[in-house]
Amino acid sequence: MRVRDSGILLALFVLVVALSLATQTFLTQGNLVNLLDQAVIVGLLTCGITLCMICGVFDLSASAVLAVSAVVGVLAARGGGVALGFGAAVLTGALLGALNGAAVVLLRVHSFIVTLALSIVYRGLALVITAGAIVYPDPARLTEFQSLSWPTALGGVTVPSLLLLAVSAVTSLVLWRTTLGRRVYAVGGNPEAARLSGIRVGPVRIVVFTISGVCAALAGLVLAARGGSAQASMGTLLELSAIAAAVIGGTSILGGEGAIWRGMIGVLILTLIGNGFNLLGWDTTYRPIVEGLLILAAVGTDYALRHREE
Amino acid sequence: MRVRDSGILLALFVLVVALSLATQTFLTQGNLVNLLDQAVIVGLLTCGITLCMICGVFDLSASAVLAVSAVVGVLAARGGGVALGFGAAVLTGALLGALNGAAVVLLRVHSFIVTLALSIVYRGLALVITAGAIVYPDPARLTEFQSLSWPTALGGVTVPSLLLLAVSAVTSLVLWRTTLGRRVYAVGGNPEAARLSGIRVGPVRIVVFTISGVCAALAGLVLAARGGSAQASMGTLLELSAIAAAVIGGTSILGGEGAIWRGMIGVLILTLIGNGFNLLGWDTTYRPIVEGLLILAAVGTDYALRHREE
Amino acid sequence: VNPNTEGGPTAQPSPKAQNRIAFFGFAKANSFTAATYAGVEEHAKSRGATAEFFDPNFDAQAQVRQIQDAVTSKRFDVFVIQANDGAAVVPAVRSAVQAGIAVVVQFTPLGTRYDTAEPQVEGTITLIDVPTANGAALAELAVRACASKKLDPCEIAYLEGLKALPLDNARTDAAVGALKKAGMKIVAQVEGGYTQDSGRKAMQDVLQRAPGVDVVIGSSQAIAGAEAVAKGKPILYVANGGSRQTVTAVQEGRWFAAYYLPVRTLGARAAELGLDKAQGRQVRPGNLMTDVTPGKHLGTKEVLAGVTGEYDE
Amino acid sequence: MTGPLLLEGITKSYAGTTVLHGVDLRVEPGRTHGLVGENGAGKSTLVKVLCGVTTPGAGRIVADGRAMRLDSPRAARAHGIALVTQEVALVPRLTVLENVMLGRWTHRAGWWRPRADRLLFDGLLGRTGFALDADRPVRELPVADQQRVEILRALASGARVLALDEPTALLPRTEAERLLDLLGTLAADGMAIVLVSHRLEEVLSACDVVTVLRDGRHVLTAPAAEQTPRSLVQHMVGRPIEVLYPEPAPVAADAPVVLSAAGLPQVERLDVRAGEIVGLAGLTGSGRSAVLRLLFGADRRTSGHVTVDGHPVRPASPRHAMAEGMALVPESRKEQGLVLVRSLRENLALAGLSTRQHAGFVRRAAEAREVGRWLDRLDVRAADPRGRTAGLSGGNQQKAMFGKWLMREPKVLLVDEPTRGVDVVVKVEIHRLLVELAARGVAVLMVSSEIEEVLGLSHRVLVMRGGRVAGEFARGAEREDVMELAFAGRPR
Ligand SMILES: Nc1ncnc2c1ncn2[C@@H]1O[C@H](COP(=O)(O)OP(=O)(O)OP(=O)(O)O)[C@@H](O)[C@H]1O
Ligand SMILES: Nc1ncnc2c1ncn2[C@@H]1O[C@H](COP(=O)(O)OP(=O)(O)OP(=O)(O)O)[C@@H](O)[C@H]1O
Ligand SMILES: [Mg+2]
Ligand SMILES: [Mg+2]
Repeated sequence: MRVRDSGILLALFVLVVALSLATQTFLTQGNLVNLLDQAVIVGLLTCGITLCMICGVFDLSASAVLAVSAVVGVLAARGGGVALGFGAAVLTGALLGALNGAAVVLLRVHSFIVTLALSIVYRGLALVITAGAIVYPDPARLTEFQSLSWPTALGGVTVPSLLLLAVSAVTSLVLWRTTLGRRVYAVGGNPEAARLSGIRVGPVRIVVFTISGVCAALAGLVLAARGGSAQASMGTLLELSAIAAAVIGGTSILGGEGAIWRGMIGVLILTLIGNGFNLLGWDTTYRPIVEGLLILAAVGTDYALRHREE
Repeated sequence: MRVRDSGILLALFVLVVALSLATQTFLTQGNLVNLLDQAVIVGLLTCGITLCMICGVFDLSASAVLAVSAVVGVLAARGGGVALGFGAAVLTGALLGALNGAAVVLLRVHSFIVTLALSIVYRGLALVITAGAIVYPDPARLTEFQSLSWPTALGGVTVPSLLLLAVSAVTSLVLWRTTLGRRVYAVGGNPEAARLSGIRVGPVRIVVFTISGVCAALAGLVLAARGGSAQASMGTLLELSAIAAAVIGGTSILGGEGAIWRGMIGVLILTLIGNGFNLLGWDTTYRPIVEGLLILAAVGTDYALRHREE
Repeated sequence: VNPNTEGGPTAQPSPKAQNRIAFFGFAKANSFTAATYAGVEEHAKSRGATAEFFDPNFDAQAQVRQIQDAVTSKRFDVFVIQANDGAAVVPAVRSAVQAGIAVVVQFTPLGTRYDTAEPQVEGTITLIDVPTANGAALAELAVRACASKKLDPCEIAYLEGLKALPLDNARTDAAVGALKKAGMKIVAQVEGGYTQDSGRKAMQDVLQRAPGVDVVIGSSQAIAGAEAVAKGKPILYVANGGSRQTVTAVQEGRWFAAYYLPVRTLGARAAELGLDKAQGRQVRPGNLMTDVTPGKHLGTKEVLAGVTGEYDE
Repeated sequence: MTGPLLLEGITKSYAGTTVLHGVDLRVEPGRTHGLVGENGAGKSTLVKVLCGVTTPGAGRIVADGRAMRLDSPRAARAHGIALVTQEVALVPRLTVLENVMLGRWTHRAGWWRPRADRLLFDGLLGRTGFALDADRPVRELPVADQQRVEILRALASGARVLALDEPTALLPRTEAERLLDLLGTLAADGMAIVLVSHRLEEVLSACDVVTVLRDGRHVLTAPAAEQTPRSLVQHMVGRPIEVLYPEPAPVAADAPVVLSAAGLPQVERLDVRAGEIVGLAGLTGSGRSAVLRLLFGADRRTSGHVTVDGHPVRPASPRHAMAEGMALVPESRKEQGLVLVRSLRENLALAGLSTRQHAGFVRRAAEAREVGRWLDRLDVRAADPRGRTAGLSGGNQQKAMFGKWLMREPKVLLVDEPTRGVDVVVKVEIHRLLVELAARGVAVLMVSSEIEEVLGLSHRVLVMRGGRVAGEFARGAEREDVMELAFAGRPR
């Protein structure tokens, strides 16, 4: 990573310094732990969605997959124990993700519309499974189920926060260090050149959608564990925040370029803006205006720095 | 338009025939008038958004512009009469649209994120203007204000429906018959080639955003006239439906390709699916599933037909 | 052509063999709505009528279309409407009234005023919870909470619904106004939303800013999220909503009080009003939800003794 | 503007590297000015400055004694300066007609008048002798036709100064000659022309004046009549260099047939033996690229049979062809060859990822070593092999494509336009490379629009016409005979 690539880090840094100076509470351990915890859901989705965007596809179904997975996870936990529930949720996410990928590859329609249509289908599926009601794990197992959302001995950092760190580390590793990662970048950068280099473009796309599905399922589990329940309308539209986070970080929506860490910076910036407003006690009526302008400033700075000399 | 381009028309046709056979109410004048009236809001937004997409940019702020324009329109109508209100709304839409365009051009960040950030700002603006409350026109002028949403003598077809017809005709004409339209296609198809040919890419983008802003303002006026009031949360996320409609019709999200009529077909298909479900009295629980699958089928057919020979 | 001036109902209500109810809820995936519908359906069945759920999934425009289409399809005699956007559905509701359908406005006001239960569209019947009254009641409960522990000053955090919704803002203004009038100290006023996750985030930030907060008011979902964050703190919670979980929390003393409404019963009551009107009986046009089980809405532990909530959350 | 156009002290840097150091150029009406230099010498950058595509860091452009502000192509157009870029810059989905008229549609008060445009277009076709279908989307055209569209567009703009950046790189000799004749006519009418080309003979015959750039510096400006290809090369490279085609080693009589195809739509039977270079000649659109793509599985093969060393090659995808030892260096670097947003290293490694991995992880050290070796061997010049490939000059990109495939040590090498847009030095290197590969037993099948290249390097030449192989020549065939076969049945 070159210095001029890090305009977005600068933006984050400025925000952190500003908040540290403006409030006494920002730099407390409690607040930092909270911040991390607040970033988890969108953060997990952003990992998967960044991967998809680098590969040149959109996953607009992430939050719907989240809902279905969470619902399935809770129901399975009721039937066969918490471990089974977690497993079933992740499996559901992977399956729906793979289905997304297969539909994009087979229909050859742009992923934008395919995943949008499928997201409608998945939400409908969640509705049918739950019959519109909220589903809970077995009360006897509720505590065990909810343990996924607890703080750990590591200074109170929560399990979801650790999960996000792990997922972002793994996906980063996949992108930077594995042949799959190389394929993802190549397919996103120039699918025809990738194909002519012997890369199976379709399967690579299916894999990234599957990973995105798994990330969504994990986010769903965290949400379900926090609330102790799941329902069809969970997490609606979170994929938009995730895409915004990825783009704010500097991942190109044209594919072939980007990184997980960029998405994480984007998520942090979004979380910080909300946190700052609440800590400062400013009138929240003005929050959207400030939030939007800060996002613009952040991406503007990043762009200007990265393209200064071109 | 070549025959193989019209896969989406086929999809629409199938849907119409199926609904005519399955219900007695579908082909009644009342229902058709309603259908058209229902298509208006998304339809108006789709006109502007199609133009933007052809030009290679996204307008994710359309529904926020709608809200601000409607609010400004209502307030201006209160102060200085209905005509002034309508004028103020359209002007607001044009201004905000131009602002979108200017921000995209100047920041040189992808329009996706710029307009997303600005949409947050605009919603915030609407919130600040209205102080979070509903705003109404002067009761004495309410009837006049609402006349924008009435049926006309033309078989009960409503004013908004005629407005949509007019706007789609005008935007189609602009695209097909003017040099501006040619520029829009050129800029969307390959901005670098357009620039090398002496086309001012920036101004063309600003113009399409402005048109999209005006379309959004008109949609906002129709919504405000129907409800007799305006508020900051009006029409949330309608731009997603509009983008979906444009893409379903066959406008490419990569730019340089598409047509207004395609977007209108997309809007009709979306409206028909909902209408069909309501008329048939099917259990709406299954509606999202069927709706998603129908969209997939429509775009899949369209794609398969258009690319059969390649 | 002004459709509003075309006189009253064009069709007169006629007693039919079987009355049919169309229920337009917020969203099927919303347990509050689902419980309301269960009440509607139950009552319909008891009177030999049928009920059908139209699911707009929180989309205000989709709901408008559904109401229009239901009018067109001529399949219904009664509409029970929970409006996602009270202003937007007005024209569609008007056409329903003109088509002779008995329209019952349920829970949220239909129209633009949030401080009255009087029907804002002529010919409709309301059975609603007036938002400003709701806000005032929440404030009242908070004041009682402070008094219960003799807290003075009493630090109150108000978790708003959604800042973008005028209805929520009307409620917030009423609540905050009443709290201020009662001399309470509001230490935080943030958007808490209607999910546990949003409530959780809001509460985390509230605690950073005002660690000594005594009373927290918010939607029952937001309070559930808030409670999980503030584990172990002696905070008095006032929840807006009367789900099974909420009622239990109040009964167990975890939460101080809830604004309780018997949701399912209210669904049944709406169906009753609608069917009565459709069958030509005289019906009072403006009805308050809080009058159905008088006094219960100020749901402290004593008041809610023996009550079970009527929906899950 | 009536007098000469002067570029004075033009300096330009990209990301800290200076690519033009105070270059002067004098462009005169009525003359054709040749601009030559190695890949990366700065030719394109210089013409881009002239045409307002990029703004120089220092220096100015003067006409009629006044400095002009050329900060956009639009401004340059307003001064009557037009450019045909090196990489085709067209709007792929628009038709030929619209691309030609791009930005200067005939209109009345903003209303487009397509009929008037068509008349203008037909007039241009008449002037140039190009045969193009006005209504076809340009993305369906072969690259050479796309280049023609670019030329027409520049002409349509009515420019008085016309810069062409390698306009003939993709045109077969005959058509290139016709274009050069046209340029001569335009110059005679008073137009000022700047021609960038790697074909030195062409530059010398068509131009009045030649300027040589080396490493971003002006080296020489002299009347073309005083120069020879040899002298130009010496100025370009700074040392004398041999520009003759290397003689391919004779194929052993018993050399085995490596690539064998039968029953393809284009050719009944095609055999390439180990060590043999077979050239495919033909006109644009005669279907040469299609043969290579079919053999490689880039297009799905529905009939026929292909074997490598006797093993059948499944027709479905490039993967199967690669597994049997085939490699394809495609004709378009930008569209088919390289992932321009990724680094040089990633691009070279792309076709052989699975050979340098451990449990799915890239063996980065091995990769860096191997890629480094090939970069050295092919003399690919890049500031940083981890930088974007897009920033490299054309010649270096071309060599990178070769590197990608040679790293796999293929048995069969299919090459499409191997020296498209590369300078003389690289060209000679690539020729040597092909001959050397053949000498080591690789079977080479080569497509080139440069007939000399085909004749000079191949053991055998197949001539294609109208999508089919029309005949075959042994080494030593006359250029005229080959051309005659390629053109047979078409007016020449
Ligand atoms: N956009 C860019 N960003 C960074 N470097 C660039 C860019 N464009 C050109 N360069 C560099 O500038 C130098 C000159 O490039 P230029 O394209 O002018 O060479 P050229 O003489 O036209 O070469 P060729 O014969 O290959 O076309 C090269 O080293 C190239 O890598
Ligand atoms: N993408 C495409 N769509 C439609 N037609 C095409 C396409 N690509 C090639 N063709 C046509 O197929 C025929 C064979 O093209 P091919 O590229 O094989 O010819 P070529 O001899 O290699 O020409 P070139 O000089 O352009 O490389 C030509 O008539 C061409 O116009
Ligand atoms: Mg060049
Ligand atoms: Mg070719």
